[in-house]
Amino acid sequence: MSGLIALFLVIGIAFNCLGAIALYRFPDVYTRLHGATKATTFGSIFTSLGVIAYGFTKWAYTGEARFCVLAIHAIVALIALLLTNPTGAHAIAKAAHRSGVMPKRAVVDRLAEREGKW
Amino acid sequence: MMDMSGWFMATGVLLVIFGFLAIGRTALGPTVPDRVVGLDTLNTYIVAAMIVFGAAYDSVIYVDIAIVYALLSFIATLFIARYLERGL
Amino acid sequence: MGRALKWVSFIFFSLILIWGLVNIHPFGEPLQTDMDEYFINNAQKEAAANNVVTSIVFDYRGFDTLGEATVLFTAVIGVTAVFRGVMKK
Amino acid sequence: MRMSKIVRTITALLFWAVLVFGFYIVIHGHLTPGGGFQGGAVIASSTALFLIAFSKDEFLRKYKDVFLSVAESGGLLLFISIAFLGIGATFFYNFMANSGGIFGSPTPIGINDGDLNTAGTLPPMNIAVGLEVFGGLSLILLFMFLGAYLKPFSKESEVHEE
Amino acid sequence: MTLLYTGQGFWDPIAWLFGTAFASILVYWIWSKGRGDYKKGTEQVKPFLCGNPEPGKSEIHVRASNIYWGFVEALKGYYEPLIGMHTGELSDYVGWFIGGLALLTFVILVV
Amino acid sequence: MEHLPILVVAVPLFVAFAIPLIDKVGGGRYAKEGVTVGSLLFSLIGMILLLKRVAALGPQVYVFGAALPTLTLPTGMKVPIRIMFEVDGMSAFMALSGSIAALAAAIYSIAYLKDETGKDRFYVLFLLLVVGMLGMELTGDIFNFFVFLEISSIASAALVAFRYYKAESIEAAIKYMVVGSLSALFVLIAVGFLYGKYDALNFAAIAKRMEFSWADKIALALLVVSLALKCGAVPLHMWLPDAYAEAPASVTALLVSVSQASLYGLFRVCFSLFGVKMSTLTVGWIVIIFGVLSMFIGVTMALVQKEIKRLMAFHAISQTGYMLLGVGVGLAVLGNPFDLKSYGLMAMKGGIFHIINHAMYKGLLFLTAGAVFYRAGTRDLNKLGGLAHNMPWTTVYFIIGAAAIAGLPPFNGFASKLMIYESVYKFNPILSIMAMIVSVLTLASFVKIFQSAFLGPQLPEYKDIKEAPMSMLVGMGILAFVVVFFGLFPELIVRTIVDPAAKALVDQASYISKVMGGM
Amino acid sequence: MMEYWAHFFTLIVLVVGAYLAVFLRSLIASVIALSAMSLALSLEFYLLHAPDVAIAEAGIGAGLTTAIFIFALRGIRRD
Amino acid sequence: MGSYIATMILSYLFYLFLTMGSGNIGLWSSSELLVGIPVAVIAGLAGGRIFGEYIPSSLLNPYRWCLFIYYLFVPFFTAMAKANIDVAMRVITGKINPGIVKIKTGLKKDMALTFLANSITLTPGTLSVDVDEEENDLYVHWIDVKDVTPEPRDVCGDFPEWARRIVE
Amino acid sequence: MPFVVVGVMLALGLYAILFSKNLIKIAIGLSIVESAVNLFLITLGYVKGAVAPIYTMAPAGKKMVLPTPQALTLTAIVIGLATTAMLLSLIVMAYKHYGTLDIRELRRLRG
Repeated sequence: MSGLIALFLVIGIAFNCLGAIALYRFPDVYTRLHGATKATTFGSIFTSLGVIAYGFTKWAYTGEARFCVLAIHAIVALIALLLTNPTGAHAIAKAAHRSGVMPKRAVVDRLAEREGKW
Repeated sequence: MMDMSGWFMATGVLLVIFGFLAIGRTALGPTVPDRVVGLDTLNTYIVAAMIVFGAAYDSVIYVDIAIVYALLSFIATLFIARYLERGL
Repeated sequence: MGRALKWVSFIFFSLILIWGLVNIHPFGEPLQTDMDEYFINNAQKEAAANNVVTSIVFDYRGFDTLGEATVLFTAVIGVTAVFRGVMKK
Repeated sequence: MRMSKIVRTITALLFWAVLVFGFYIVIHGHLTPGGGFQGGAVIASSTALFLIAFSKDEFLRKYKDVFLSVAESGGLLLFISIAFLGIGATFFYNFMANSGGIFGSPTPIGINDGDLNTAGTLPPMNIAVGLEVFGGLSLILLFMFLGAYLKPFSKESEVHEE
Repeated sequence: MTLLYTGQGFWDPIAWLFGTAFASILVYWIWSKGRGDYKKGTEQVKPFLCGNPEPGKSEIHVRASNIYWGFVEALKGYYEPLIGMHTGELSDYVGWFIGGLALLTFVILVV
Repeated sequence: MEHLPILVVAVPLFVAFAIPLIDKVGGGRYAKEGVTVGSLLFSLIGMILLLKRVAALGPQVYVFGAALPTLTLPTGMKVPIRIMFEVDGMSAFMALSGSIAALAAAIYSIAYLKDETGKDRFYVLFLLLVVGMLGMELTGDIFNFFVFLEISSIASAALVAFRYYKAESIEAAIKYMVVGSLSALFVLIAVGFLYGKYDALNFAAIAKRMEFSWADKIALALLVVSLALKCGAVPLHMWLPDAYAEAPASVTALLVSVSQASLYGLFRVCFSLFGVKMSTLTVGWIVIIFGVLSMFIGVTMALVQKEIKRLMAFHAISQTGYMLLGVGVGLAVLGNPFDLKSYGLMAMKGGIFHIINHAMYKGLLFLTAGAVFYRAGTRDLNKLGGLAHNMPWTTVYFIIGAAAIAGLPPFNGFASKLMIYESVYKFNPILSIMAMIVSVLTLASFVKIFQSAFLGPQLPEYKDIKEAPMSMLVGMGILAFVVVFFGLFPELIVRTIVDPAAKALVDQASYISKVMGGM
Repeated sequence: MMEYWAHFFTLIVLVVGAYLAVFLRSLIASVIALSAMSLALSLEFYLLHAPDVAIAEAGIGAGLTTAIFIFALRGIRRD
Repeated sequence: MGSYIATMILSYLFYLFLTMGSGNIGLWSSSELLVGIPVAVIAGLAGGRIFGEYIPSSLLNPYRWCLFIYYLFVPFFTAMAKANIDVAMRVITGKINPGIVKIKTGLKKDMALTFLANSITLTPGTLSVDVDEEENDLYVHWIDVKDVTPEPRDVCGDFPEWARRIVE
Repeated sequence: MPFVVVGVMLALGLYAILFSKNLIKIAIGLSIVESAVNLFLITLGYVKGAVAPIYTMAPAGKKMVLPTPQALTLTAIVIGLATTAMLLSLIVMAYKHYGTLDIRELRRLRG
């Protein structure tokens, strides 16, 4: 079991690391948001899964209620993260576009066409 | 039996280091939305780190903070986004 | 007040403060802990609360909390007093 | 003006959850981290969420400022009244702890799982403070939001008496 | 009741009041010994300024900024830096605070 | 009876919380004014009773949340763990002076604010300001002191900005707010230093454990400078004229007392918290230098002012200098029992007597300035003139106040100043002579106000203004009565309230032993 | 030892946030940096085992302070 | 009315979920169960209206929940994994060809649209930027534009289909 | 180590208050100073290898950190929020009056 948890953690770390690198590698806001949102959410899912698995396993082994609570609360936090993260990304992307930050190297921008900015 | 706290701790530390990288984007970001992206990424990292540290410290109740945090940082992001899109 | 004087006093004061803060006691090893040990040992018995911090906030130092709530109340009344023109429609 | 549809839907989905979580923090103040202030801040954040995702008219339809003001004053009055009730011994005396009634059962010494029905006056005080903080912070948000749209004062009023 | 010892001396307002009242009576007595042929409602009440017309009421009222003009003018070397100190700038207010803190912390730490 | 210390504070607080509800429910036309004045009257009477109790039984402690109000130490512990009010002669004295000023100002504001909107908020903030002031003066816990300092600071900033439609009020409030919160934060840092070293928050407990090492020195410096800023000592006084001049007059009259609460905090820190363990001569001289600078610069700046309230505000700085001087001399000789006995105590008595005198007559003067502003519509001395024709009562009150502040016999200012002159002369003659010069300059500048606002021919634009309304006259009348009474019976006042206050300040040992048991 | 590094990097984030909040030109960027600082401060409270304070800081410092700063910025916008 | 009751029940369930493991009536203690009721009522009253406004009642069907959970764990998760590997490749190679395209979703309900938008934000190469409030069309930032006027299927696979099946 | 950070943050905040010309920057500086003070108080109560002073489901056999600073900091945080809110509303109002937030222009009260 601990191997599985360790695997979860390692995967989570890898993807989180990817998100951090993506922030530096990409040229403009939208592409950075791609990297940041996807990679960090995915990575956080895995790290949280590690914690959840840890909690449930310990609960199964020791029978102490607190490990169950740990897993439950981690699930709640994970759900909150899953709901808020893409929405936040959407809000930022929309705000960026409205505030006049245009995507770099874009081949097409339908939104700007609609707003007459292209 | 299984003592994973070292693993969790290491994961948390790495997450905080990524958070440091994310705030670098806040520092560099040529435009304001870039900085907000940095902030948002930092939020995610810190929430993940809080969950992981809760397991590392073996303290159940600490995970509550991560929930509060996930919800409220979202609100802060929304505020900044609404300000930027000139809707406020 | 000249800019140079401001700079000198700022740097001087910051250095004194940092020196004082660094030397206060080693990180993580408080010098005296008798009051806090009383709280940790007796809060469950006297206030019947598991959370020692809450039992301090609302029981042992409850009056501070009243003052704190009053500060918030003051700020709210102050903000509404300063912006009292906005509701007059 | 409102934010985009997606944000509004997520707000509708999260609103009650934030509220319940705030209540959870308030009520479990004596067991888990949290308490009146933190929970009140979380509940006030839910109003902030509403205010930011929807327009201020919708907000004012939902929360009258009279309601918020009453919540604030009422919470504080409740708080100070609970403190006054202890004046048989002293102000702020925890007269309900270990008395056996509501919130009156004793806590086992040492590490335990926590029981909601303990801690005497602390849970009522938490609730009172939570109410106050919710009302107060919401009022601050509302008034600063409305105040931001104030027209600048005319030049005549700026003339200094010379 | 009223006799206040102030280190060396003492101070008694009631006695002082009696003394003042006595002095006033004395002054009034001396004043009442003067000539009594002053008549109201005649030319006598009007001021006589070498035959010039009497200035208007608002002209003889001395404005506040003129009072002590000479005093301020004489102490110009003192007043100019002093008024210059009160810039009304917020960062200067804080600057004096920090300056005072720095100086006093140093003094208290050293002495 | 033993619950008096808390009732004095908690009843106005309760009323303050209830006023928004009373306003929402409706109530009578003067409901909020009525409950405000009623609670302040309650608190004044309570203060007098408390003073009598302190005089009879020595310092009173009130422990919050303990089984008994006097149970300072839990069983088997050497430190107090709960917050407590500790009322000795000095605290009771300060709180009495504050509550008289608050009552007069509250009565005054009934008519003064007739045309303003948002009166319910005004009375709430007013009561909160009073609560903050009383709390600062009665508390025996250093963190609680900080909390009340913050209450009074935020409430007074909000009250300064109460006339939000005037740009200057907002500006003054911002300046006060920034400077005040910064200094409060430094007080908090000092609390942190003391807590980290001694693990106690009670004044007496810290004083008992005091070692006066470097951390304590830093804490002392932070506390002294921050509180000196809050009470407006030169060169940290700049916020004070702005705030005093722009606040509504009744608030200004109270702000004088609130600043004195910070002054009280300064004295409490120097005498009771550090006491003889610190180098009293150094700190005493620091306080004296603050005092002399305040006296001199305050009065010289006042001479050139053109606005009536700003001029009086600079006088407030200058008079604060007297108190600092008097008590500072006492502090400087604290370690020397012979000097203390021969002149130090007398200087302290003078300084402390001056506190209550100043609260009364400066409150009165600000109220008269407010009355002038209320009727004439301007505070500019260049425009005013000849008001004595229309406002005889205000003029009389102004004369009483001006004579008292200038130290003319037989008013109360003279008595306290005489005590300061004579005892300070023994300590250092130059200081005494400077104090006298300042007194002369004070008289000069009040002659200026009197001449340009009240004397002179009736100006055409002020032809048909009336006397101030009734409640304003009553408010001013209370303070004028107190000024005259204190002037006529100085010995009574000194013997009954000032002497215990000075003794309480000096007597650190009994302050500590009341909380910590025998020493 | 691990804990030391956790503290270390959190504090670095804290200081960087404070530095940016002070030195960035644009006010909205300063507010963003202040928010980031508040977040890092909350994590530091968490690491110092003060969960009560961490919740308060997360709720009040990060959420509501940002909100009122944003309102203030809206109030001072020149249009 | 129905939305208020639904919100209350959801609040109660959420509260119970949070306080799981507190006692011995099942997993809960009696006081928790009791206190949950007023909490749920208040939260329901406060949040019921907007909840009913934005969340369609069709979501009350438990079959849809099962579908949702299946969706979450199988198609969504695989798409997400793919997305991340895709991002990883792009981070390493730096090869991008971005643009903002418009896709017609044809969805009616706000909830479905939100569902779709959040899904495509988390899945390969796409990020929802804006939404047309009347037409329910999405403007999507596509990191690898293959076609300037794409079909929804090209951009986001069969997610619109899933959204329709689950929500509408 | 956090003590150093407290000092640095205090210095940064003071720098913002002393040398910046914009009132919002001053408010931000005040906010930073206040955060530094909160961190200072919490750091005072930290004990190495201890856990939070909450008995609910705590790990067994550990020391607990000192609870009093946490209670104090809780108070200080709320006070800080109140201060910031009050200050910011005053700043907004000042902008409505003056049309600028430069402290060099907000000085009608001087001398």
